[in-house]
Amino acid sequence: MTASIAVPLVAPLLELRGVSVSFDGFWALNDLNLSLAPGELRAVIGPNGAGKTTFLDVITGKVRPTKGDVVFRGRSLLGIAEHRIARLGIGRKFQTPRVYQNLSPRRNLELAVKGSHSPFNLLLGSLDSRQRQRVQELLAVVGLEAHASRRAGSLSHGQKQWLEIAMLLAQDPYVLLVDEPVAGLSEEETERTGALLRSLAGDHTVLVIEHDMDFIRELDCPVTVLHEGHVLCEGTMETVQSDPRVIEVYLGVEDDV
Amino acid sequence: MAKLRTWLPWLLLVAAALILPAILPPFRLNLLGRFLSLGIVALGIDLIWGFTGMLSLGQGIFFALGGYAIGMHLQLLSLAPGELPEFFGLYGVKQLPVFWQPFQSFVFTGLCVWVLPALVAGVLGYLVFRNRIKGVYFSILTQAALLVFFNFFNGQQKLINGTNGLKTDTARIFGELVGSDAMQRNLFWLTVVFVMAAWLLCRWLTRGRFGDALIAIRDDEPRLRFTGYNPTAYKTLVFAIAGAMAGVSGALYTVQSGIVSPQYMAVPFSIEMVIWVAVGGRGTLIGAVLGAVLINYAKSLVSEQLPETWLFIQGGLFLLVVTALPDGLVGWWRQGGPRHIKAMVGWPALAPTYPGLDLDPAAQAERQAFRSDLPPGGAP
Amino acid sequence: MKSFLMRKTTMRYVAGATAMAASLSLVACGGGGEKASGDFDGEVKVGILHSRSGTMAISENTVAEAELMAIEEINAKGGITIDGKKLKIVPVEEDGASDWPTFAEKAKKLIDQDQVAVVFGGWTSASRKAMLPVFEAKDHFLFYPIQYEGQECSKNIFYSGATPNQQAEPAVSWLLKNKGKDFFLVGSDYVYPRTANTIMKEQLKVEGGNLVGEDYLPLGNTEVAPIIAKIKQALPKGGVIVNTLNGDSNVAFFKQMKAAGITPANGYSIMSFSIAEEEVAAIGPEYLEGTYAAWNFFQSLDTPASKKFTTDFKAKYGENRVTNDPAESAYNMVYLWAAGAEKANSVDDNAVRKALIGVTFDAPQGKIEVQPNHHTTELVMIGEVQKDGMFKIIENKGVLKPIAWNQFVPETKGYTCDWTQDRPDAGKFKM
Amino acid sequence: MDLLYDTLFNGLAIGSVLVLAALGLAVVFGLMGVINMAHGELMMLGAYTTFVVQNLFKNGPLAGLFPIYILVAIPLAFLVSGLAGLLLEKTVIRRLYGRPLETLLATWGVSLILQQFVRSVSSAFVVGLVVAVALGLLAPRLWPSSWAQRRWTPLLAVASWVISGLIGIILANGLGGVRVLDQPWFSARNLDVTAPLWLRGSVELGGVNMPTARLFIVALTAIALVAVHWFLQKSVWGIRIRAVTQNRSMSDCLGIPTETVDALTFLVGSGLAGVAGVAVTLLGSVGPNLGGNYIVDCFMVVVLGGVGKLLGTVVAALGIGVLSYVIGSGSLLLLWPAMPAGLNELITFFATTSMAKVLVFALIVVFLQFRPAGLFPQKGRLVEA
Repeated sequence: MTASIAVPLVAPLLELRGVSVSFDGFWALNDLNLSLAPGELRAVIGPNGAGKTTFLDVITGKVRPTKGDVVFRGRSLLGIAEHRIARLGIGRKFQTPRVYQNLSPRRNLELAVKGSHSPFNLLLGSLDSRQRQRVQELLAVVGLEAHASRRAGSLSHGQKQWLEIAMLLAQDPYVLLVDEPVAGLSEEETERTGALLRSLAGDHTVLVIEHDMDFIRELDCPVTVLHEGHVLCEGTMETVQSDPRVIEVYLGVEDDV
Repeated sequence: MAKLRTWLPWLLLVAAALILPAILPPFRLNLLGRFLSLGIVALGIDLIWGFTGMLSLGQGIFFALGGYAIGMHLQLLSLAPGELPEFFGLYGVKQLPVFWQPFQSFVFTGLCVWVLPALVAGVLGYLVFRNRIKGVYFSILTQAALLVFFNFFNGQQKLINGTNGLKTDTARIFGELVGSDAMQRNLFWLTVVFVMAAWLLCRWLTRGRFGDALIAIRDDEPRLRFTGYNPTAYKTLVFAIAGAMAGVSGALYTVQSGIVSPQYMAVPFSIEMVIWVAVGGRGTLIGAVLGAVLINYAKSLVSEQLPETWLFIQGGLFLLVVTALPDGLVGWWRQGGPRHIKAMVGWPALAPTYPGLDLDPAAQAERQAFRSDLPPGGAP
Repeated sequence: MKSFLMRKTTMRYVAGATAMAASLSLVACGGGGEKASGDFDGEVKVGILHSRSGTMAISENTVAEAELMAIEEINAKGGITIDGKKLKIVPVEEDGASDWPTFAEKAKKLIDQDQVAVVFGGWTSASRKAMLPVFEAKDHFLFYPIQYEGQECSKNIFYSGATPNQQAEPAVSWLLKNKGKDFFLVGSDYVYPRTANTIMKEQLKVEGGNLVGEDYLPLGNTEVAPIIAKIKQALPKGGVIVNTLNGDSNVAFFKQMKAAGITPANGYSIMSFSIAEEEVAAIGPEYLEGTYAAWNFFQSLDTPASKKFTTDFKAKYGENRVTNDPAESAYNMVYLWAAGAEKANSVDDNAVRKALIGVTFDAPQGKIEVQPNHHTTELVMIGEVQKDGMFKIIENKGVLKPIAWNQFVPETKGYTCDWTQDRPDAGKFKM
Repeated sequence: MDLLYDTLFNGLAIGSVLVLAALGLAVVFGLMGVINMAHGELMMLGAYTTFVVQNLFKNGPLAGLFPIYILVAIPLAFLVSGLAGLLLEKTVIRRLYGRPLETLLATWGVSLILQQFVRSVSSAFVVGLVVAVALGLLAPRLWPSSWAQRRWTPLLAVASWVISGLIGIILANGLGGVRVLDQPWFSARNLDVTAPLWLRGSVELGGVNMPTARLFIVALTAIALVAVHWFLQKSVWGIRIRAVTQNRSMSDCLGIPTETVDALTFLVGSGLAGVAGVAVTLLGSVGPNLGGNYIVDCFMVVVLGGVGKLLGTVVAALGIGVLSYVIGSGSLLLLWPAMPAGLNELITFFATTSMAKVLVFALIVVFLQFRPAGLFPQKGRLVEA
């Protein structure tokens, strides 16, 4: 009873083909297949230990799959270093906000903004007006203009989350991998984050991992459920929520049933 | 006003460089020159540790390499054609080893002093960073590398005169004895120039986006990697720069000390370098130079008076700086340390946060009562 | 409130740490100064530059103590007399901290800052080599007390310790004659052992010995299992082992040799050049009993002068202390300098250096004389370690003249040194 | 065959010393992530304890028991070094958890102080020190309670410590005038620690001559390994220690006293250093530099072995032992006499103990290029990239 998703006619932007990852005999991912179309917004949910973070690790090159392949825009990402994958256009936001604590938000963004990232370029070149403008825009988008020169470490949790999202945008990637963007945010902030992510879809492909079901419902997008390292089911929030297997893995089922 | 504040330290420095040679006796001036030259290696350590977060315990390698390069050049310089440095003769070496040949050229040596250490640092760094070895592993590995070099240099009499090292005091530059007072004064000025240049270089490196990238590596390297940066390239580059600075520092130190020996690669010396930076204040640049000069001067003075106590003092300094002054003297100063002390003795007076409440006699009486309720011994 | 408390605990900690460091340091220094006595017409400063801290302090403290004792004795007899004026010798002590470049720094300080008339100092060859350029560049004057590898003859240094021909070479000849032809050489990995072994290898070639192996330990290394295996391989049935190890490695060497059965009882003759009475006590006589050493002075030397030296030393520094060759040599050089100054009737370093050649002194070992090559004549003896940690003198080679440039090593064969000659290459020229 | 036997035994002999010396370091580093540069000095304390015990048994009523003094020294050294380690943890390391580089520097400072301490310590010194510390600790109790929370209280604390320090110094200097009190206990000299007779000889085993001291150390190492393994895997506190290592906050929530666990771990690691200190008195010198002679080797063993597994430590130490023996003794030449000339020269070049050390260290650095996390790395997602 696989939920049916309208298969896009265009070729997928990012595709995981039969990916498996083993840590010392424990299979964190098990024959995982997933594909993202250009401009798609996709949510991934799953109980703890379902392999969500490992799944991001595999795409971004941090973990090399034991089996299977990851294909991005027609080329395999296997064996490519993390920073090269990032340069190809895959950006990642971490579970806990990770910004450079000792730099100001502006400088955080200036590091992330798209352009050459070679040491010599950073030393000898400077930001052009377009890049500068982009940084200013992004500061406005995430509402950090007033705090642009503070130490990022002194920002609030929500501000850090947004700063990190802004850094992701500054990279201007094809794919945004967003790991728990609303953890620890207030209701209002959550709402704004949801709106932001929705607005990004279309120009970018966005993949959101989240525990907050209300938030995902708000995103109003296809949902993929991971369980024990493979895709349990895919579909809209409603179909997924009514799927007995999903209920089973989330709520547990008594043995004798 | 702000202009003056920026320029004042420089004016003071230039003034000091001009006045000190006139008023200090040659020996003290020579000491100051040597310690200033150590400031350059300290600046390099500040760059890699203070900004990039890599604690190298092996800077002595690059320091000594710079020293050996200039040392051999000076040995060769003061020889008649066809002659060999004396020590070769004692170990039965009849011909100048090939790798020493180019050191007859001043230009080559001048390059070698910083290029060679930079290359060694670059290669070593690349191998280590490529494998993402960092933190304490990096520290231990650099220490192991240091020990490899130390033992090797100590054991190779025929090539580099082993434990004895190379002497420079009796060599001549432009007919002037290197060890003479006049030449040492020139070397002092040269050192001042190099320290300033090194400081400017570090400042240039750390002020812009490059410096931000270094700090980003220190604070969150994986994050930077996922932003599309290759930290290995940055770390290798900055480690090589620090190596080059160590080499220049070693060369200046050597000509002012009169000798370069494997002792420069001794394990404790390289750790001491780190503590100069820690005491001065890491991540502050000027603190590194300050720390190098202050601690070495203190060491020199203490060892003249109470040699046995130096280890206690040095050990105590390590503990003190690490536990209580993590940002060093300069950091403490910049964070308003002196103000805190002043505030403790009641100057300026404590401003009431809520005057209406705090100055209310009833509230004060209550506070007084609360205080006397505390158990003897006070603070929990 | 919270941050205030935290700051306070930090401050307390700071205070505590500071105070502890300060108190530890000051407690450590203890002691007091010496009081001036007698009436003098003036003073002359001399430098004493040894490691008072670090790894070498163990050995160098004794040497510095012997020098201070000699100075005190001379002062007690009215100091040195120059131009009819009695001058008190005032020692200025500096710490070389077991770090060779520091020796150079402190030598500069003694010359420039304290303006001493002469510096008594050094132990390791590396420390001497570090100081040498300083003394040459400043044309000043160093007295060096330790037996060393030779191959040096500086105008600015006087050497009161043995050259190889006054210690190693006679010992090797004696071993060849009495103990066997198969030699294994063990040393620390630095200059003295390397050079001394080079000389001995040449000597073995000339005198019909047989080198079966050599090995070097890094300084401070205490793992000697590979060396022992090599010795067993090379000398399965006994033979001669010449040991030029220095410092800590000696303890490990002898303890593990004993355990492996490489002992005099099993046919191994072990000769050491860096082990004197003090080291025997530190290693433990039970590990060393029956091994040999060659020196110019032993505490057990049975002459009145020797006995008096030992008695005075013990009276001054404690009954449990022992005297040894380096201490005696250090003691001698102070007297030699004083005699040289009185002969020159000046404390100017150039004048004293000229006058010193030919000066004699009735040392604890017997009469010694400064030679034109700035080294002194020495009594050469071979001793065997006894149960009580003293040496039994088993061979007396008599007084030998020093040879600076070694005559076994091809590179220096035929060269000599004579500072009485007026020639630019007086330090090293073909005979 | 004989040669192989010989190599194995010597490698084992060298390696077991390294295992013993590095064991405590591996425990502390593996479980707490703390780099203890003073580990060597804790070994030194163990060796000095052995010296004191030996002197007690040399003369007097206990002289008859001299042959077994070393068995008394082992638990005592464990205690002395362990307590010194505990003090170190409580005063310094506690403040630095999670800052490994700072810990490294601070413990290096401690190592310098300990080195000079054994050189300088005399009765007068100890009296002064104890008085100064006692006064410093007591001072706050002598103040009126109203002084406890003033703005200047921190300065008062500083002043009281400075004054008690000065009192200690004056006292020590005064007492230093008395010769008996001024006599350093150990001085900077190397101390003579004589092994009992049965540990000075050797036994024949299968045609190979084996020093009993080496066999003793091998046995001691084996016992220590078994004991540590048992402690960590089976004992209640061992399980708590491992729980804290894996998840500190969860352990905290479950009521495990994490602070006590830290202290205990450090005590055990330091105590093991003390035991190693006893062992090395059988082989080498006992002096203030003892620690420095071992510390870098120990770190090499830990890094090569990989963190957190005792097996890694053992394999790494034995590997280093065999390798340095094979290279340093030039056995390869004997094994393969017809070696090509170039290779032959190369091997001869490194066939001194000194150059062997250079080569072994260089090889370790090269090896880490292929296995950056050591021989037995921790695997899984927990490991930070």
